[in-house]
Amino acid sequence: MSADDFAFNLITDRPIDVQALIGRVAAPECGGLAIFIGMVRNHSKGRTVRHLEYEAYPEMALKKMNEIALEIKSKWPEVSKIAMIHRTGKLAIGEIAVAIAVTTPHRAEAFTACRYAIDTLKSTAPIWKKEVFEDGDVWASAHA
Amino acid sequence: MSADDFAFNLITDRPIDVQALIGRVAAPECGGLAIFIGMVRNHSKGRTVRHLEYEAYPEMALKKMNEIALEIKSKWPEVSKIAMIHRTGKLAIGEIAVAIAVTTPHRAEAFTACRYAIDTLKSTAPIWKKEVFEDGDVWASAHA
Amino acid sequence: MVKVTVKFFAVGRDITGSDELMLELPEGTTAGEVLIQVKQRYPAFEKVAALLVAVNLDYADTATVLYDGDELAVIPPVSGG
Amino acid sequence: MVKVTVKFFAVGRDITGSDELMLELPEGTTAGEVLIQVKQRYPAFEKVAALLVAVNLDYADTATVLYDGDELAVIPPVSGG
Repeated sequence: MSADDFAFNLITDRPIDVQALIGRVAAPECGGLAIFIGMVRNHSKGRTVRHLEYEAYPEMALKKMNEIALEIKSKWPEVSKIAMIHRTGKLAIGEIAVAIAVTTPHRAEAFTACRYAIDTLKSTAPIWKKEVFEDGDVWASAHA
Repeated sequence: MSADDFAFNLITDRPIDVQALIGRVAAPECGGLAIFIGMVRNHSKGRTVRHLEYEAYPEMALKKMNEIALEIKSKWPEVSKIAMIHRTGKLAIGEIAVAIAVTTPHRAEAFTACRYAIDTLKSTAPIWKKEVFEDGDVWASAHA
Repeated sequence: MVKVTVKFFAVGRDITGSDELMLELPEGTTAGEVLIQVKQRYPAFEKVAALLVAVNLDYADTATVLYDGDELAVIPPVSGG
Repeated sequence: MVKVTVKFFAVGRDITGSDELMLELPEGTTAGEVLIQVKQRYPAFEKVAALLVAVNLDYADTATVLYDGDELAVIPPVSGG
């Protein structure tokens, strides 16, 4: 089985359109859709964030995302479709950095699989976030 | 505390706009947003669904939704904002019947609270679904 | 006497053929007594499992006493979402 | 000799000042040996905790032997999402 059969994954420097993401996973046989969206926060560890800059190793990040999709399909075969989009480049406060959508016939698995996808993406996908503060910047090293 | 302080709940006969829903809960201090979307499936208990008709006791449904929001805020004080929208009237396959969005500074609570919100809404809000099949219709009585 | 509005939804509205009816009841009448009256008037309700009652927008015990102007709703099993 | 591309990202790119470099290595050279060379050439890497290595788009053990045309990436702690 290829991830292409049920997964749509993307690394992009363009704004993430959640409605389009939903269109990628909507399936007539599926009633439950869980989405996680990670947005740029205005603070980090007590400091005021001006903006973020995301950088990816795009070929490998995409490969990881496809592996995560396959792993999810094998853990929760009920999952119908999954889409993961991560943005790169400069992001303002409130912009969407990552969005993950999972459809299943029943909702329990949608939540569980979506949670697993974001947790695994954050800990394994080669993507980095530079936090730009008023008085300097730093590559974040934790994936809280 | 009033639910109005952090919750936006709505019963509407108009299509649900997920992007607008996100706008209702986005908060600069919040990085994690979990969304659940319930869509109309093309089958139910083995029968082909032509469309659905949702009916609500709107004043009470809205009161329940506000109570759910307050309950969530007391169980998970980290929750920043919550929005719940349920649609009524005739819905085609693939249309959104319900959408719930929860923002929190960290993602674990967003998933848990969102899951709690949809489970509680489905079991307590006075809203009913009529399943219209090729050869008749029935008021659904299970809330699976 | 107290005047109470009784509201019907979904399968309940199909059974009664109307959204609501007005009842004049002796003082002290309970929600449960209204439910019994409704079931007597519309026997098809017996086929609806787990009928609940709400009084003034909250689920209510059948022992709830009704007052003038109250709104009682007959709540068939919900199926939202 | 084998030719290997070494890629740098994020703090690694800041340290080296470049996206990638080409290395010619004796046959049998491992990913770990390249990492040691990189750290010798750019001592600032010593301050980066938990550096990982990927070979041809997969995380790789430091014992992984490199072949001609391989792409090795130095992966600082990730922070996506």
